[in-house]
Amino acid sequence: MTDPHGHGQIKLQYQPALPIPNGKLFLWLFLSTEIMFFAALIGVYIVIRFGAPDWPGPSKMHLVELIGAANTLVLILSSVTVVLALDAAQKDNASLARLWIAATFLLGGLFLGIKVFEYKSKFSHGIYPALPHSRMYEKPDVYFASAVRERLRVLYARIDADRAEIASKKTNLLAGPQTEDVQRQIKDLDDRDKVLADKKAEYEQAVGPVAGDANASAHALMELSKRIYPVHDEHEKNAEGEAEHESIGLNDKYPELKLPFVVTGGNMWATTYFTMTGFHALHVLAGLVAFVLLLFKRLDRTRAGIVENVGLYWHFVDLVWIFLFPLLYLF
Amino acid sequence: MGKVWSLLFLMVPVLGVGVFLVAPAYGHWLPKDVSAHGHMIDHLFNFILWLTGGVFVATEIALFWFMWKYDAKRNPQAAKFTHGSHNVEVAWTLLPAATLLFIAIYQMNAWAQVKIFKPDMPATVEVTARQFEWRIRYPGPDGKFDTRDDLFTVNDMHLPVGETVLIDLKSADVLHSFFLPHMRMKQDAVPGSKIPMWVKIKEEGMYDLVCAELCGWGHYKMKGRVTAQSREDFDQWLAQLQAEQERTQEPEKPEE
Amino acid sequence: MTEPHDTHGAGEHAHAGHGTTKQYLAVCAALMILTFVSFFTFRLLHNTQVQMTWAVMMAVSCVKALLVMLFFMHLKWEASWKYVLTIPATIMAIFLMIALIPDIKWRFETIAGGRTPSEERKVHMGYEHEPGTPAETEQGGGH
Amino acid sequence: MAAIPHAHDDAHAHAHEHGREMSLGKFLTTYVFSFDHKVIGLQFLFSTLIWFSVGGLLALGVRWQLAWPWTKMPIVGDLFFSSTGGQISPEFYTMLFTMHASIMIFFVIIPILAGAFGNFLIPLMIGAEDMAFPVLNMMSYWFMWPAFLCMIASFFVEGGASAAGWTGYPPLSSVHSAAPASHTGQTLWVMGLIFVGVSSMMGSVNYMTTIIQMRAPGMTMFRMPMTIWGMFITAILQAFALPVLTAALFMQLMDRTIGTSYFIPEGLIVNGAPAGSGGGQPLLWQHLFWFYSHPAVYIMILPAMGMVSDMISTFARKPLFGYKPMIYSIAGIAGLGFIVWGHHMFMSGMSPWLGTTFMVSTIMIALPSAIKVFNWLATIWAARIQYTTAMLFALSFVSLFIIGGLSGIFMAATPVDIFIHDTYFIVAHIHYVLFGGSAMGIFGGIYFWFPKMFGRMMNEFWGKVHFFLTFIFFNGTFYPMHILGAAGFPRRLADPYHYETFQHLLPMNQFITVCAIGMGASQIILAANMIYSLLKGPKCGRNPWHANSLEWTAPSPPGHGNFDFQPVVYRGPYEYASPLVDDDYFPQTRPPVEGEDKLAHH
Ligand code: HEA
Ligand code: HEA
Ligand code: CUA
Ligand SMILES: [Cu+2]
Repeated sequence: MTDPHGHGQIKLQYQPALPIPNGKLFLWLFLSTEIMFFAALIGVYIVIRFGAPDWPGPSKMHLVELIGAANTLVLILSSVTVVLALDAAQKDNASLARLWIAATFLLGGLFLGIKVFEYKSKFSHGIYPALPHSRMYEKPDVYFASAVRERLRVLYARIDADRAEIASKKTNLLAGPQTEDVQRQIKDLDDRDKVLADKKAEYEQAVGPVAGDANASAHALMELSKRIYPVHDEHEKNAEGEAEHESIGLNDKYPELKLPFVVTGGNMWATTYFTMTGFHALHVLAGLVAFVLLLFKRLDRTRAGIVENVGLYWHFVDLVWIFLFPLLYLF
Repeated sequence: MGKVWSLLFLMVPVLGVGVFLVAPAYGHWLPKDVSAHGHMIDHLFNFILWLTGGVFVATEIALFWFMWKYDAKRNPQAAKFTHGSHNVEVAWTLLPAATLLFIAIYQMNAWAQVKIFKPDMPATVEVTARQFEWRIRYPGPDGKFDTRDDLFTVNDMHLPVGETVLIDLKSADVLHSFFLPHMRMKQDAVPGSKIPMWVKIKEEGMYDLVCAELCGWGHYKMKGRVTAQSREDFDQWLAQLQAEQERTQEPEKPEE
Repeated sequence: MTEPHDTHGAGEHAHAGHGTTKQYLAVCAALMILTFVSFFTFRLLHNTQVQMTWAVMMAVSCVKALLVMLFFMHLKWEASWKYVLTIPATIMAIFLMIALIPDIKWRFETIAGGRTPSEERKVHMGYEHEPGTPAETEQGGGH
Repeated sequence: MAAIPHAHDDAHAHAHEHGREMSLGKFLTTYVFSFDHKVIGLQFLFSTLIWFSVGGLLALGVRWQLAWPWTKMPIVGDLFFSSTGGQISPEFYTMLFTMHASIMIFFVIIPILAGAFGNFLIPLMIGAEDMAFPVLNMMSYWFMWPAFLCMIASFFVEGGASAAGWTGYPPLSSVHSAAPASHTGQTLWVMGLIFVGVSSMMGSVNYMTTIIQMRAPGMTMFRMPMTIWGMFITAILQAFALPVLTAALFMQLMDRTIGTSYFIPEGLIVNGAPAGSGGGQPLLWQHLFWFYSHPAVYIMILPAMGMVSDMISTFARKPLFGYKPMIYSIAGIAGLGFIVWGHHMFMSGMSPWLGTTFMVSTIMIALPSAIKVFNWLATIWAARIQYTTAMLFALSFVSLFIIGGLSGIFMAATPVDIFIHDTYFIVAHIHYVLFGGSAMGIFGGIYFWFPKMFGRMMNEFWGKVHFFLTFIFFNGTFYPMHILGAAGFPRRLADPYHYETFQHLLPMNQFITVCAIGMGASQIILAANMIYSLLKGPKCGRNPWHANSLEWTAPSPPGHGNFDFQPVVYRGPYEYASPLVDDDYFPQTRPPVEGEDKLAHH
């Protein structure tokens, strides 16, 4: 059943319109559909982004342009290696072709690795594609305030629990015989207790009373949000140079706080960023799978067609990134 | 059998036209138009009806006639061997093209009057659609929204006749559509947007306000009512509303 | 997509030509340089002339895309079928994006409740005048 | 070219051998997981016909409610709605028409045209042994199954199936609290459509490759039958439009599952609960949806137009009038079809300036349709019409498509659309083009190609009864809806009689419902005829209709590999009544006769 010609019928002759193998034609048609898919994603991004009353700049979202640029270079290199692999395959140099494919695979893997690193750094700042995980709020409103309160409650409760545990340990120790060792332990506990107490005081001091106040004024909430995550003023930046306003927010100062923060437009930023790079990354992944399959084959002249098709696909993935990079990192 | 089939096909234009002739007589037709701009829409409707009606009858009769005449059973001679005619193709391309272009241009003004040329005036009333009711807000005596004397009603909208009113349409949750059949008005309410509409009502009366965009299970019962009344009655009604609202003392938010 | 048996059909028509390794490397270098052009336009101009950087970066990206297609995807050496298979998709894609744009402006004209664009943002986007009606200042679509 | 030998390797007998000793494995590979385009086509055909009856029965539910609102449904009432005393609840009504339309469009018309007829006919009509990528082809059918399962499952999950209309407009469709009843149902709907989309993508790219590369020698592009042209252009439409819908569906899926807000603007309080983080735009979905779904309505009509052209020319025993203009107008419809989607959004709150632009393009799209209608009419002019069932359905396509198309002009006129948008005028339009057009074409196609599919004729008498009843009841059901629309009767309302304005329209709705039930019942004749003919119908030869195109030179049913000789094509598919030959038909494969090059038109 696998061989359509295996049943003894005659092999029919055809009159193809285009001087290319079916596989290659298929691939180009497939790429047309892919172009439309990404056009839709990018179109949506454009509408949402430019239709948004506010949109955070890349730096606000911990997006490092240099990393993006580096990733662009990685993909460009991988495009070259694929082309060289095809060249080698067409020259019937199977081992060289395999080498280049392996190189492409590694570069693709490197790209994904960098992507994972970037994603991680977003996650660690509480930036997720969508609400349930994301700690980002659109405006310093009551929802934001109550989220901060809730987060502080959890934090304080944890500290209080730790302190309570220390206290109970201490009572236990006090109840027993007071050897020197025990004395030392008690002192130890006291120290730890003090550290915790100080920490809590420090937090309370840093976050301020606003967070605890359910009826805090809009202005106070704005101040709070600025304290947690200072707003860079882009115009100011230009005038004074880079270093001036590296004012550090509470989340950066105390990474363990993980307080909710406010970035207007930030959630849509994250949604579009993760969707577009995510779908692109899926395409990279599919390409990597194809390369692995190729690595198991002898890439001589007879397989040059396959290498070419996979290569075309890979270049397309590169093409998409060529547009995503400026749109996401530099706009 | 050819005759039977062609007659069956003849029934389409005959009954088709017949239905359109009879229906208005039984009141199954466009509801009475009470707006100043409605006549433009009705005129266009009728114009297109006549035009397409002509095309409809002509093509369907041609279909019938060819079916009747060129039945193989009654028509022993061979069919005419032709692959087409360049001139005929050109003719029946250009003719409809001209007609269609005319229709397209002919209607532009009406659309612009109803949807584009917004009158320069403050909003008379603001309508916020929500599942499944119409929240209506008047600016109150000071003529401004978002002040303490705003007047609220639900599903009961009053408008003065004989003058242009501007309605701001908003939605609090999903899409709805503000449909006034008698005033030939329809506009979707889009959450996040405030869309202006304007109308001049000609006749006093009570009219249905229909929600014409699927908005959930209760879509069918999202019914409002528009009372068109003279300016005096309208002002009086507003005053009454205000009095009532002051009595209940909580002017803001008649919340759920 | 690359089952072995689909290599028949139009078959082994040799490809009209390819680039040399040197060419590929040159293209690669060009692409890298262009990437840095984008990068530095951003660094140097982004805060003063946003629209301008957008235009530059999009132009650069188009050039890069063209280079990739012409050389890496071998379109430079292919027969005229390349036009049939690439131009429609490109036109459609650009058309789709362009067709969505009018809504952006309209959205600013009808925006209600919640947020209105900040002053800075408006300058940024090229909206000099206040959109919408006077009633725009309300907060949160009160009802 | 003529030198190619007609190798008569008998694939015919071969096919019969298959039938005898049939192990389970063989059964599976032949009839279930088959790579053969004909088997796949028939799989599509039977699956979609079953869905057709499901979709139709849902429509009857809709009709019941509109004629006798809030009364107990006969027969099925106690079965399905015992909780409401056998009557349809408003939630359920919303679900009924949503699923009715979704099923009819995504599970019936599109897959039956592209999947069933496209698969079966494309290789046969262009002289290929199979599709270019048989495995992909098989997958395109089997990718329908996850979609089928999603749809079936959605009826049984808590709260029932999707209830946001077949257009699935957000925020209603993407905010859970907006439609608490269809919680999982809507998600399943989205996933189902994604699967259908993947399936269609696979099909369309395959069809394009096959048509471009695998035509028999001599089968130039301008010798392809209109059916193939319809399929080809449809495949192109799919390839460009579907990815956009897929992207939009993914976004709605994310809105529903992980909590993004692509289509949810800020500050929504739906049903007392805040919805999403906001920042999205509801109109964006409409743009993306209609960017696909307007071309999709042409995806649903172009193949039918092609099939109808073939049937009309065959049974008029006359060449198709204006073959090339017909092709150009299909291409024109397809091209223009991409720039008119905004006509569904005239009232949506999109920029009214844009409305004007879309109005002009929409009106102009009537032009290529007009050319097609006139050419069909000219084809039966001075013809010798044979009134077979297939021909009757084909002619009814012309008759009814004219009505459906002309009602489109009303709606394309923006000012008129202000009044008739979302009224039954639209519902009338939908069904005239989709049932009167596409479905009538499909019925005709079934009668026309049934002999090729199964090697047996269908019963003509019962076929004509089926046609007669369907035609009458169809018009009885949907023609009065124009009047309802003119009276402003809104669509998608569980109880329009709530409004005084529409109360007088109840009797007309009852008439419509009676006709709809009649129409549904008439389809039983089709089902019975198909089943009976499949088993007992008279055997037919290769070319029962004396038609010209290539599929009629293959055995009926064609064996594996389709042709038992190398087809070579010498002329176009519509050489009926040619003065050069004695027969009134002149198949594409018959070697040239003297003087033909002088007479040649193309
Ligand atoms: C097969 C499906 C199909 C087809 C072919 C068409 C064809 C057309 N459609 Fe239709 N349409 C739908 C399926 C289809 N439609 C569906 C499903 C919806 C509803 C979706 C929903 O909301 O649920 C819809 C909705 C719809 C709307 C939106 C209405 C609204 O919601 O307010 C509009 C508006 O312009 C429209 C217009 C047209 C036009 C102008 C054509 C033209 O292509 C028709 C052209 C044909 C002719 C005009 C007839 C033949 C020509 C002549 C005989 C020549 C002479 C004619 C003249 C000179 C006028 N359609
Ligand atoms: C191809 C598309 C298609 C088809 C064929 C139909 C067929 C029918 N439709 Fe459909 N309809 C739509 C597409 C279609 N519809 C769309 C897109 C909408 C818009 C939905 C929305 O608003 O979201 C709609 C909406 C719609 C409404 C409006 C609902 C509302 O707005 O409230 C109504 C109301 O009367 C209706 C009725 C019918 C009826 C009575 C049929 C009848 O023709 C059905 C008759 C058929 C049967 C009853 C099947 C019987 C079959 C058998 C008994 C077995 C036969 C078996 C074999 C052949 C194997 N439809
Ligand atoms: Cu509100 Cu429908
Ligand atoms: Cu449309």
